[in-house]
Amino acid sequence: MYSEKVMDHFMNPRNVGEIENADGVGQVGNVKCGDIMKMYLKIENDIIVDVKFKTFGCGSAIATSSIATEMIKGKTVQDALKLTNKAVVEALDGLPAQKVHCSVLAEQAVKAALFDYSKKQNIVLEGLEDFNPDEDHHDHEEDHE
Amino acid sequence: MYSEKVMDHFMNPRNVGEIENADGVGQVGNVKCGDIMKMYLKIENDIIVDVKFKTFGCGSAIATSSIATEMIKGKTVQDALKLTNKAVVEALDGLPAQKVHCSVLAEQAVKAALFDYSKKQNIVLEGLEDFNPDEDHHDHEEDHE
Amino acid sequence: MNQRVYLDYSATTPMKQEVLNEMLPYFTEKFGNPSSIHAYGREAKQAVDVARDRLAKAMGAKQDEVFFTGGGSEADNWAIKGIAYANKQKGNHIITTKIEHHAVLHTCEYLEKNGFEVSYLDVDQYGMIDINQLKNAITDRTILITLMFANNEIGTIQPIKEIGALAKEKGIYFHTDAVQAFGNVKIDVNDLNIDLMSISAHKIYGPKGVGALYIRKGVKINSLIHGGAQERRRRAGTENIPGIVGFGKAAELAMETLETHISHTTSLRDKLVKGIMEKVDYVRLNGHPIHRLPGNVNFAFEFIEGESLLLSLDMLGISGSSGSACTSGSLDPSHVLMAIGLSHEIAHGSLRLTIGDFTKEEDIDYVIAELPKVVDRLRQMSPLYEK
Amino acid sequence: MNQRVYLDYSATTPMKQEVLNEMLPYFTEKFGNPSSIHAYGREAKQAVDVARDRLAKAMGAKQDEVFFTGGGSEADNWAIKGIAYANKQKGNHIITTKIEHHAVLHTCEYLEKNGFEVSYLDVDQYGMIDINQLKNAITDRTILITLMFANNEIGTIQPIKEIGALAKEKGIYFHTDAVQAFGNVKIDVNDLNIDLMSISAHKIYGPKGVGALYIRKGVKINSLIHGGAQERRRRAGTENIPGIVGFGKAAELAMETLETHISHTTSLRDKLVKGIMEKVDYVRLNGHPIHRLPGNVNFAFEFIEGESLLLSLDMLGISGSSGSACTSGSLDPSHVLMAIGLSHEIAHGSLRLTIGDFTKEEDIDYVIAELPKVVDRLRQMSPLYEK
Ligand SMILES: Cc1ncc(COP(=O)(O)O)c(C=O)c1O
Ligand SMILES: Cc1ncc(COP(=O)(O)O)c(C=O)c1O
Ligand code: FES
Ligand code: FES
Repeated sequence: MYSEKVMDHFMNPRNVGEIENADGVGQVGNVKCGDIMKMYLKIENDIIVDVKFKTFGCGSAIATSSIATEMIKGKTVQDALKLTNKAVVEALDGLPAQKVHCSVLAEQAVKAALFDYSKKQNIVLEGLEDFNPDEDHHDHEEDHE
Repeated sequence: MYSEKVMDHFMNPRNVGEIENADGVGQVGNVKCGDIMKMYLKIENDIIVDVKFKTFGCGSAIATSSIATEMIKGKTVQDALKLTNKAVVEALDGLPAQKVHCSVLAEQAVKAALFDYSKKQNIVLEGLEDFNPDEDHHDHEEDHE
Repeated sequence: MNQRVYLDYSATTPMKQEVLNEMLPYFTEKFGNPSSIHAYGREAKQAVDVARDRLAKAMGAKQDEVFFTGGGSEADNWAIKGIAYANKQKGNHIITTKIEHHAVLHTCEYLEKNGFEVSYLDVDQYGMIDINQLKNAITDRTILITLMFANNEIGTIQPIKEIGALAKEKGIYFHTDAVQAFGNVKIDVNDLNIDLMSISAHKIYGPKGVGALYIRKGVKINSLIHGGAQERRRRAGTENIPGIVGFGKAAELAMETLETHISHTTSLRDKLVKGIMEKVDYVRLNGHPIHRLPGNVNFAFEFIEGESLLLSLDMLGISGSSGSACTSGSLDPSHVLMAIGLSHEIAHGSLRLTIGDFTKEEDIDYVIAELPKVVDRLRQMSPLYEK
Repeated sequence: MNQRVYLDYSATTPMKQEVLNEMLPYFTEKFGNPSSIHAYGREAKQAVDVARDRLAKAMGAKQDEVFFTGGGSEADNWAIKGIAYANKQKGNHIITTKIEHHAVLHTCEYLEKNGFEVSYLDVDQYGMIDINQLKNAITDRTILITLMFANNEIGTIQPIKEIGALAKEKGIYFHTDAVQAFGNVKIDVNDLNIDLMSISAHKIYGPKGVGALYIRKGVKINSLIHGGAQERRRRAGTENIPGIVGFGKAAELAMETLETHISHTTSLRDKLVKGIMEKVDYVRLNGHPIHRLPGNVNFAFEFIEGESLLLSLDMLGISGSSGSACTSGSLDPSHVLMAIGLSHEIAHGSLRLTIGDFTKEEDIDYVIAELPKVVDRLRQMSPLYEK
């Protein structure tokens, strides 16, 4: 059901771990839904020089976290903010329909970490003005008949 | 579904045909139900010296007519009157449950022919006092749910 | 018994070897449950997807409009009860015919006991409905027209396209029981405006115990079997993988060979009809002379009864049926033969011989040689026959 | 992937070769429809009779109390809806549990939308019902107790005999979903006072798409699938002959080998539980320690999530499941694990490994060697795990 790319990122996730004294840390998801993503950023001169993650969640949650860290590493904060879940899905060669929301979680984890960075830096980042790190972006949209 | 005995009597029915100037003729069943049995008796000195039948009906109807003729040939009228459908079924090594009524038809055909004989002779036969040759003995007892 | 001539293809067909070959791996090796996410499960799921795709292609549907069931009867029950209960706030009136298969008729009768009203359309002497009677039967409470594509006993094919167009115009769901038609007639659900269609694998050289219901996207329908999330949450139960695989293959084969199948069965059918009509008197062909299934022959022989005819043929190795297979164990004359206006005694003397891909010309020759003798023998025994 | 270790026998089983061998002739040679009276039909009918007899023997029932269906889900739907609608003048109350299979739960929910009232009994931390709670739930409107024999996820076996006796005493119909228990536990429907029982072939090394419903003589029940006169007029549809033949053989084999089957699966189960509990911390065994299915293991690993566990095991060739197979495609934590009181995150980390006749000791050794590494790797990635 998963693409090879997903399975590769799931089995060999990039950038697993934590960053001590990270410049931004974001956590999204909730235990009740069975998914939590935590993202750590090291930012120097507006450039994301290092990124790590820890994820409790399904295979797709782990794979999206992994690829998301690859996609923002070395990028500017502004470029990282442009990361969409759609781009994440494409980079993984697609996700099953009921797993697309996991990619939303990855996008939100990056945003949450950047939001934390902006608060620490006391700056306002374009696009994060209305960001609410506690919002539940995890909608399982069950349609039991 | 039929015993070998039934199939034998069905494929090689004994005493098929008509008797001209028969001493007793009986017909039972009705076309609507898909079965008619007609029985012809030649009776001399109270003995059934010849019997023939014609049947429009299922395999079991033909087999029961056939064996019934065998069972009464050479018998006295009184003995023939004792023929029961149960004896017919037993003589055929059994019939499927939904086909037992065909044997009732055979018993009734014999009785109807004897009744006709008694009327022609102007005698009363014991056991046929209440016989009604036009009664419908053919009950398909469907139990559609 | 020297020869075995099977002429009961409408009751069921032997499975084709190609079908069995595709099924075989799924019993003991690729035995996974498609709901499982591991390798065995994925392999099974893929097999179901392939089969669904083949069926969709065979009827011009989209993949996600095809739902597998445990047979044609389940599909009929699901379609009719599912539509009835899901749309009962719109209306409680259903239109069907007097010649439907029992899977439709008894389901309609059940609904009648539960607050629905059902109109049973008449048919003419050939088994054809009257489109005007159908039009007049429609009320503003009508929610469903369920009308069989081709009849299983007499083979008559209804004007489905006209009916579909009418149903569409009136905004009424149209279900057709195509169990006998599928694989014998070209069917495109869009061209014919069919909203729901029942089919069954064992009538097209596939396995028994598998069917499908086509449900047009957007149709409002309840489930019949509740439970797991299989079949997009609409039909619960672990999928019959080998059965579904076999159904897919059978449907694919049927489409690939449709033309030769039709010409083969039609020519043998016509030969059989001609041969018997020439040699036997007091016989008629039931059903429509032209609009009929390619392999269907249904004779009514006067003065004799169907079961004794069948038994006699069986002793000669010829397998036929009188009325529908489901009811040949029953003692009532067929409701279809009564609906086309046959008298009881003639209905009782009916014989259905249905031809299929494995029927050979010599089989037909054999029947033409033997059947008249059997008819004659039984007539000699019949009190109704005066020579 | 060097090894393939299938540990998902509760989802479905591979068919046994003996079963396939008995089925094979019925696809292409003995392909008749049992409703036909000719030789092909009689041959098919006889095959169904033999299978029915085998099943009846396997559960201590009479032949005419066994009805074939298209699977376990259909049997559950039939039993529950059939009893509900046939007895609604007596009452509209049904008692079941919170841990039933969805085929029972969703059917009950459907009935709730249609005028019936359903009580869902709690279970304790081991998945056991409380017989006193059951007693108290009974009202004079109660018409049915439907309570599963053994749970498909955690393997807990209920006190069926006590429940049967209580139902009998109160004059209430007792249905049990024995899909998981049949073939793993000795069952005698008379001894246990069971009125209706659902079983399914593909859980006992038989074919998919065949099940059966035991209906005690005299029980008042409606049909679910209307139509032809098959199954003594109670379940319409051309019989799945090869499937039914296979089910019969599988049931016979299951009874013949019941003791060795139980001892084989129990010993491997106990070895697996012991091996993992010794090597992994923060793990618990879900389900009852004693009253559980012989082949069922269900672990809850803290700090990790089930799907990633399954996927990782699958990469090692190990096929397991998290929760029931039917819902492992779903994203919700299992209703059974919630009912035994697990928190969401622990429920999410559950893994079911179910053992069967083809499981070898070395398979278990392999799992004991690999599973702890997988758990550890995923925990290292988990934000919830603090070493
Ligand atoms: C306890 C239980 N009941 C019912 C079912 C449904 O059976 P089937 O898959 O044959 O429809 C299953 C298995 O899926 C089960 O485990
Ligand atoms: C017209 C028609 N509808 C429905 C059915 C029922 O299909 P199945 O036997 O697969 O349940 C049949 C055949 O038996 C049929 O001929
Ligand atoms: S994040 Fe993957 S299932 Fe919710
Ligand atoms: S006499 Fe045989 S079926 Fe009626």
